[in-house]
Amino acid sequence: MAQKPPKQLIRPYGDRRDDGVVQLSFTLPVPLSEKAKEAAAQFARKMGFTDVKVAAAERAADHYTFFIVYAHSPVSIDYAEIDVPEVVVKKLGFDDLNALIEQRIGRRLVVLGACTGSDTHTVGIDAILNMKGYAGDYGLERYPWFEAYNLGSQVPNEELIQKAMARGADAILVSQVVTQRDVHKDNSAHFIEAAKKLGAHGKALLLLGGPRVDHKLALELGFDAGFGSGTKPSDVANYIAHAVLKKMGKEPQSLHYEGEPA
Amino acid sequence: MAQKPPKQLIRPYGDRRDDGVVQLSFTLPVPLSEKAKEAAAQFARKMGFTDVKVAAAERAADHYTFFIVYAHSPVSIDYAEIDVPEVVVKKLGFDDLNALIEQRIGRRLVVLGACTGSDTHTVGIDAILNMKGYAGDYGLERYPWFEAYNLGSQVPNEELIQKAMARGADAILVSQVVTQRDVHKDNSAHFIEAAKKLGAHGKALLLLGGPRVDHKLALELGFDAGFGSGTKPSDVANYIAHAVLKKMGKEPQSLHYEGEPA
Amino acid sequence: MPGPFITDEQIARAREMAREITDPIFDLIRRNTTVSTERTVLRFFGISGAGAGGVPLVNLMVEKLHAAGALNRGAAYWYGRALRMGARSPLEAVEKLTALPAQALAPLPPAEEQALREEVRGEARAALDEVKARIALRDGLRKELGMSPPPHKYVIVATGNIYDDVDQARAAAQAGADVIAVIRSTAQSLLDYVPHGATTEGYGGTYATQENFRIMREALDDESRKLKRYVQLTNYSSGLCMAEIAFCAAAERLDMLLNDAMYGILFRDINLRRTFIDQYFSRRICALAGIIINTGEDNYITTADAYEAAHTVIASQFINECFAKRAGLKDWQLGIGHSYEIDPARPETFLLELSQAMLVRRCFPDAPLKYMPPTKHKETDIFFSHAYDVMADLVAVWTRQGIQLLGMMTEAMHTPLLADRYVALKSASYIHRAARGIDEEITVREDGKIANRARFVFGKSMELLEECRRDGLIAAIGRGHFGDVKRAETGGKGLEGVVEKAPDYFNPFLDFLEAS
Amino acid sequence: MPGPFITDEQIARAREMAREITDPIFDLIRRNTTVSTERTVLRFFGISGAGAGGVPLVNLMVEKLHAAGALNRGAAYWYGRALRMGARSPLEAVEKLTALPAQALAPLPPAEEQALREEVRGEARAALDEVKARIALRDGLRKELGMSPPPHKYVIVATGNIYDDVDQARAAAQAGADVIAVIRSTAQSLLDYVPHGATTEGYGGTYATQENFRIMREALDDESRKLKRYVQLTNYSSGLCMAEIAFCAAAERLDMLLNDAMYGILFRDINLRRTFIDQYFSRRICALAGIIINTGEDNYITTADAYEAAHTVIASQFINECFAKRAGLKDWQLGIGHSYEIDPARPETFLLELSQAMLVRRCFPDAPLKYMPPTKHKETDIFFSHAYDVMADLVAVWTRQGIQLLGMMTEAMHTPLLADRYVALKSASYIHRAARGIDEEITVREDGKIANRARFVFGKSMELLEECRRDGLIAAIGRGHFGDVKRAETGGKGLEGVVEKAPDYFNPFLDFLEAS
Ligand code: B12
Ligand code: B12
Ligand SMILES: Cc1ncc(COP(=O)(O)O)c(C=O)c1O
Ligand SMILES: Cc1ncc(COP(=O)(O)O)c(C=O)c1O
Repeated sequence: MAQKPPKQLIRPYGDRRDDGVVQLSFTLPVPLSEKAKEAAAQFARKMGFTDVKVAAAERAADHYTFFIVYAHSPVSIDYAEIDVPEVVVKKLGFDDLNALIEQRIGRRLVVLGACTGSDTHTVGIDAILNMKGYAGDYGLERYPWFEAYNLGSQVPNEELIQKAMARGADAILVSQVVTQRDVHKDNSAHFIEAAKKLGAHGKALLLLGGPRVDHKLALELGFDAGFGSGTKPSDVANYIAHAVLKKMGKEPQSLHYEGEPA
Repeated sequence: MAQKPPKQLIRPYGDRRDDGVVQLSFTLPVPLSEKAKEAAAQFARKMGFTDVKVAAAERAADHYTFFIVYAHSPVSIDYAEIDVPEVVVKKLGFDDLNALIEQRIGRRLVVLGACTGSDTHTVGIDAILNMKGYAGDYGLERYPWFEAYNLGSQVPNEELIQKAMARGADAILVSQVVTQRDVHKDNSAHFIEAAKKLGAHGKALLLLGGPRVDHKLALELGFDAGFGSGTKPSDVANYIAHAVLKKMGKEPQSLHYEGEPA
Repeated sequence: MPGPFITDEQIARAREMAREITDPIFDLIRRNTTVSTERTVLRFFGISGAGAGGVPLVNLMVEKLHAAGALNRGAAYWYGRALRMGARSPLEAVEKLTALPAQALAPLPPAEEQALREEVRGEARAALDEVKARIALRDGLRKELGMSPPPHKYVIVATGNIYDDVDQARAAAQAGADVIAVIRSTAQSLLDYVPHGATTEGYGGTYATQENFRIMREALDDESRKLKRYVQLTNYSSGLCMAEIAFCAAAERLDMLLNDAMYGILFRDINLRRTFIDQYFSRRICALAGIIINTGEDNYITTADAYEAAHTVIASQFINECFAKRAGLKDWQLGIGHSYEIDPARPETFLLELSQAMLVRRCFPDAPLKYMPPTKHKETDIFFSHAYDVMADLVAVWTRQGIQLLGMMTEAMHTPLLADRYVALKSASYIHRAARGIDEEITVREDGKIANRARFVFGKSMELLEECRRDGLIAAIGRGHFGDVKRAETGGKGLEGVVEKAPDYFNPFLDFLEAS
Repeated sequence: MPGPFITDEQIARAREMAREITDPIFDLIRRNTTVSTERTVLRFFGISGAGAGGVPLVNLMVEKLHAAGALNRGAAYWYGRALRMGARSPLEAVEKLTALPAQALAPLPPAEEQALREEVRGEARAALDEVKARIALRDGLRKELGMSPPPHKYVIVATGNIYDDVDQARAAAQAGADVIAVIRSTAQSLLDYVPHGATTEGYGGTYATQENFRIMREALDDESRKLKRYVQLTNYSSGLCMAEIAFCAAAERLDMLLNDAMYGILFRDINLRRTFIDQYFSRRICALAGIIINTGEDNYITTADAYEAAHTVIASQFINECFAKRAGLKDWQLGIGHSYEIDPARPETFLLELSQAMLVRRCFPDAPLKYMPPTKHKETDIFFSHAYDVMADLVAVWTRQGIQLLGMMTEAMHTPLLADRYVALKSASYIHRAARGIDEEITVREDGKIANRARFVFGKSMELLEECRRDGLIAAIGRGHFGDVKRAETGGKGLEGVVEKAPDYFNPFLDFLEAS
């Protein structure tokens, strides 16, 4: 950004500007009692909340108390400080994107995707790849300038990678929906290792997606991009086309476009 | 307390002991956007939460976004440190309490109560004073050894105090239910001033009650005791009897009893 | 479809009794006027300012006349005198009148009297036309933009500051609210005047002033256009200034008013006579202005037990309806109040609430009805309270409530946060969308618990009406039959503001409104 | 009361078709056995330990026989051989068998054969009695303590650690849960063995092992006594080890099992033949043990659209019922699955969901039914999701569901937190208490939207059944008619575990179970 924008301090709005009202709920592993309520209040204060009201203390079980707390937070955020990449290129629709690939890349882009590991959630990857698509937005199989293969779910990472290599895929799509105990992170890390071993890393674009996935997480894990809840197939198609063009040096790395993962 | 008890650190329990999971919700005065979500996450982190998941960002209005956040708190509380006065005397039931007053005080205790100021909420004070009582617990009017008067609601503080003085009341009961913009604190403060001016302060016991009242608040405001949600008439009756006995020097100040305001 | 449960004859009988019950009250009304009624007359003439210390001019004037024992002839008469004395503006009239020494108030020759009344009638007609013109604007915009289907989702704002209220009302409208209620400051109903101008400090609510009404309606007109959906505005015409608030509301194009024949008596300890007299003129104005009234029977079961006292709600509704009809209100203007208040710890409460709501619908088939959410048994457990409200949302759409005040998950704690309204609106929209039309899908067994409960409650309300008819409504109130609250005819606030009319009492507005 | 909507003849016709549809599958079942079926036989004989690397002994043994091409005579036969060779304990039998070199498995003289089978039958009878005895204990405790009225509130625990699960299961029971389901680790259904012992690491759930079952049931027995209310336990008998899990569940006194004739094929890509064969023996065991099965049709509408695919649920339910009945299960054991999954953005979804639930109730009047909450369209807005679940609670009590899995407000995010279960249980208890009996109060119009939708859905399910009858169930699955998932007869995992029975195939358990 050119020069620092003026401060724009914001705080939670409960019933009036900047009153800082926040609702919390949590469970403490103690039986319901006055002492438990005091512990809940102390906890909230220790987190920096002021004017703490322990609204409800519910006997969730013999040795667990569920609390609902309303409190005020002294914290404010400088909204002006938060910067998101400004969009340069508009997001391309179905036809325009196909045209772009046809004219600037000149060949069909090959993508393979699957829900890997022990995860059986196919609805997400299907939404991105299958003809039908998602929320009225066509899936990649429908794009004449994409050659898309959906291997389904419970696919071993190695199998997905090998099949992708065999077809000289431009992009490999991995879906991870089950995130308990960070199984998605473990499995994704394992995917990246395998991709390195099998030489797919750096060669094909590696995309990670799922309801608890975001771009930052994907990058940390070694993917090229990450896509979360509500992703549309066209977001993914746009990303792949632009990323390939950048790889080919036909688009500057600095180019930012609408719907770009961030 | 005699000597320091061993530490007993507790933290919020989400799905496993000490995972520190807390649910928050709050509204920020900005339009829904990726930037807004990032601001919500930053806010939670700035409050000291870790592993912040902005679960939902809802367009509450054009310029307000409502957030639901799940995050982890690193904070723990030493449950052993929290001390509540240990109960010495058991709480007395209707008959026993009347007997206690008869034998140890030997006269009927006079109490007057009202919902003062502009507050019209009578259900609370009625629950304490009227025959019928509350949750199956008789009201003070029903106690043969209490002489109770309920002046209703919207009663000017001065009027309540004067009537109480006229009857040589042992206790004056003030109910405050509306708490918006701390009107209950203002009105209570005004009550105490008036009580001082009219010489009731220090003479009669001054009790404050209401859903948002607690003992600490009442003490801060200059009352002798405070009673919150779910108070039973018998709690109040027990308090008054013991307090009078303490005043008479017939019970040690150190005596603690069940249901005592704390 | 609700019912039958009971026969049309039984319902007709209830209405008959209500009429007999209100007869004696109407004698009282006809014989007396009040300071606030007379202040309203002056407001009609355009006297709206405030003098030293913010005391409204109409109060200065009426106090003066009251003190001089001259109010019994009607403020309109003295206003006319002032005009005859050459006052060229309402303000001048005030000066002249307040200047008049008591004794100067001698009678005029008959011809003079005649002319005076004629002149004043002329002004009154003009004033009424002025109000009608404003109302026409409101109705025009309403027609132009249209409204979403009932139940109309009603939410309250209560910041105490009219400008914050505007902010929140717009937000609520954007989130789907159909009706905005600006809750009044807790003390206002006890004030014997209507505060003046825009206000920014109130407790538990914001002062109801004509200027605040104007500011809010203007903002909602603007928001309605943006949303292409007319958003209604309501306020409270209870307390010591029922008619004046009704006038302000009419002048500023409000859509509804909380207005109950007995609420002030029972829940604000306002004098009984004062209230009955005031409510009549206030409702005449609502009739003129096409304002939908909301009655307050829901309040009864916040003090009395909702299961035990269900019949008192029904009985009172018939009485309230009768007072309203006799003040010229039409069925479509009757937002008759009731609510979902039975202790959820009891069994079969959903059946009981359905029964009660269906019974009300059965008794008042053409009224919009105003449904209130659970409040008294709300818990500070916001998740439970939210689930509890959802059931009320379902009853509302099932029984085709015209107006539904949405329950707030934080009801047991504080006046609604912005987010609380959003949460309530989103869920209510879902429930309404999901269950709309269910009443046409389903019939209730005439021999089941729902029907039997309805018959039982109706039966008890008939008994109560019968008692009111026999011993008088005032006696029944004295026995605490409504809301467990006992009130005496001469107790409470504002009796001093009641004045017996002189034989030549003059109030052209009342004449016109009763004529039309 | 639900319906009629459709005629009894139409329903009878659906059952007829289901029978014809399952006939060819039963040929398949009769002709084949599977490695897991045979492992189950050995488990009955008391072989429960694990060898090196935690590989269960039954797997070692069956692998050996399978490799030797000898499994087609049935593990029971070889077990008998081991006994004849002097094995004095199941464990010795294992050693002897796994020691046998393939060629040594020559035939015996007829008399020997006879004696062998007699001896094994004797042991089998004893083994079955042993299981029956354990079940009697369970039923005794259930009778002694009693259960709360249906819908039984079903919640899941899924920590991955059986000891944490116990902690949470007790908490859930204390908060009012009637049924505890311990969700399995996400990968387990793909394992061709049942892990051994207590486990403390799992993903998205906890491994189903006999020891974990024992630990949890013991804890719940204890908790049930404290609460004076019997709390049921369920787990999942799907995947590659349907029958073995059913055995473990029977032995450890579980009350229910998720057990579906087709779920594994469709949602776990387990081989079609393998699944059909395994489900039969697993259900025979459930029949013996008085275990209530829960079928998985609810899953179809998490992949397919709930509005469009409603009829596939009904059709599949008839097929699942037929498979169950032919395996000896009684109506009271059929927790036939369905759910509240229509996109809440649509209009009239509550009417549609009521229609569907009533239709299921109409088709299966004597089955408990298992109702699933909204999941797919749950939002991360927990307040909305909670309201959404409340409507499912109402449908559940309205249509007298025997078992109701409670929706979780955090469904769209994570497996339930302890507090999520509490919130769900508290609200569901309220809804059940408030609306219980509503079905007897209300009749649904036969010419309304609810009835017409029910008739429409039933009509389409008849067409689908007709297609399955004509072209075969396998073809229909191949066309993706169920859950939009296409599967081929020879595709998926576990086909290698299917073995054609030899003419002298021996399985005394199957014989007894089919006989009883
Ligand atoms: C449908 C469903 C199922 C179905 C799956 C059917 C199928 N073939 O997919 C069935 C019923 C079989 C099922 C089973 C289980 N499920 Co499930 N299931 C769900 C449910 C209800 C909806 C998921 C869904 O379809 N969402 C709709 C799609 C379109 O959204 P999406 O997946 O987020 O995908 C979008 C984006 O994320 C993105 N995206 C996703 N992947 C990718 C990939 C790429 C490359 C890109 C670019 C984008 C992208 O694009 C999509 C479109 O916008 C969720 C709860 C919920 N409401 O979210 C639970 C849920 C996901 N399941 C869960 C669990 C635990 C299971 C089980 C493991 C439980 C058990 N042990 O029995 C089982 C076993 C399955 C397994 N081993 O994986 C948990 C996961 C908890 C967690 N966070 O770890 C959830 C959250 C429910 C819960 N609260 O407990 N489940
Ligand atoms: C019933 C009710 C009314 C009735 C009151 C009827 C009456 N005569 O009492 C009506 C409908 C008239 C009413 C009106 C209003 N109400 Co109101 N009302 C409630 C409601 C629904 C229940 C209160 C109640 O009766 N609780 C039951 C009693 C038994 O509980 P309690 O009061 O806490 O009393 C117990 C303890 O606190 C204690 N206690 C109480 N007083 C005392 C005194 C002593 C000495 C002792 C020892 C103990 C004690 O013992 C009691 C028994 O355990 C609450 C919402 C809720 N669910 O809490 C809103 C609520 C209190 N009302 C509210 C408001 C704002 C109003 C209005 C001002 C709104 C308006 N402007 O129109 C009006 C005007 C009233 C006024 N000026 O005060 C707000 C207050 C917000 C706030 N925190 O400031 C609430 C919380 C609703 C909301 N969420 O907005 N209300
Ligand atoms: C008819 C009516 N008027 C007025 C009010 C508000 O109370 P007040 O304006 O007296 O504070 C209520 C209660 O909500 C009511 O029902
Ligand atoms: C019949 C059935 N079996 C099993 C499961 C659980 O899946 P799995 O055990 O295969 O992980 C489900 C889904 O909840 C089901 O419906």
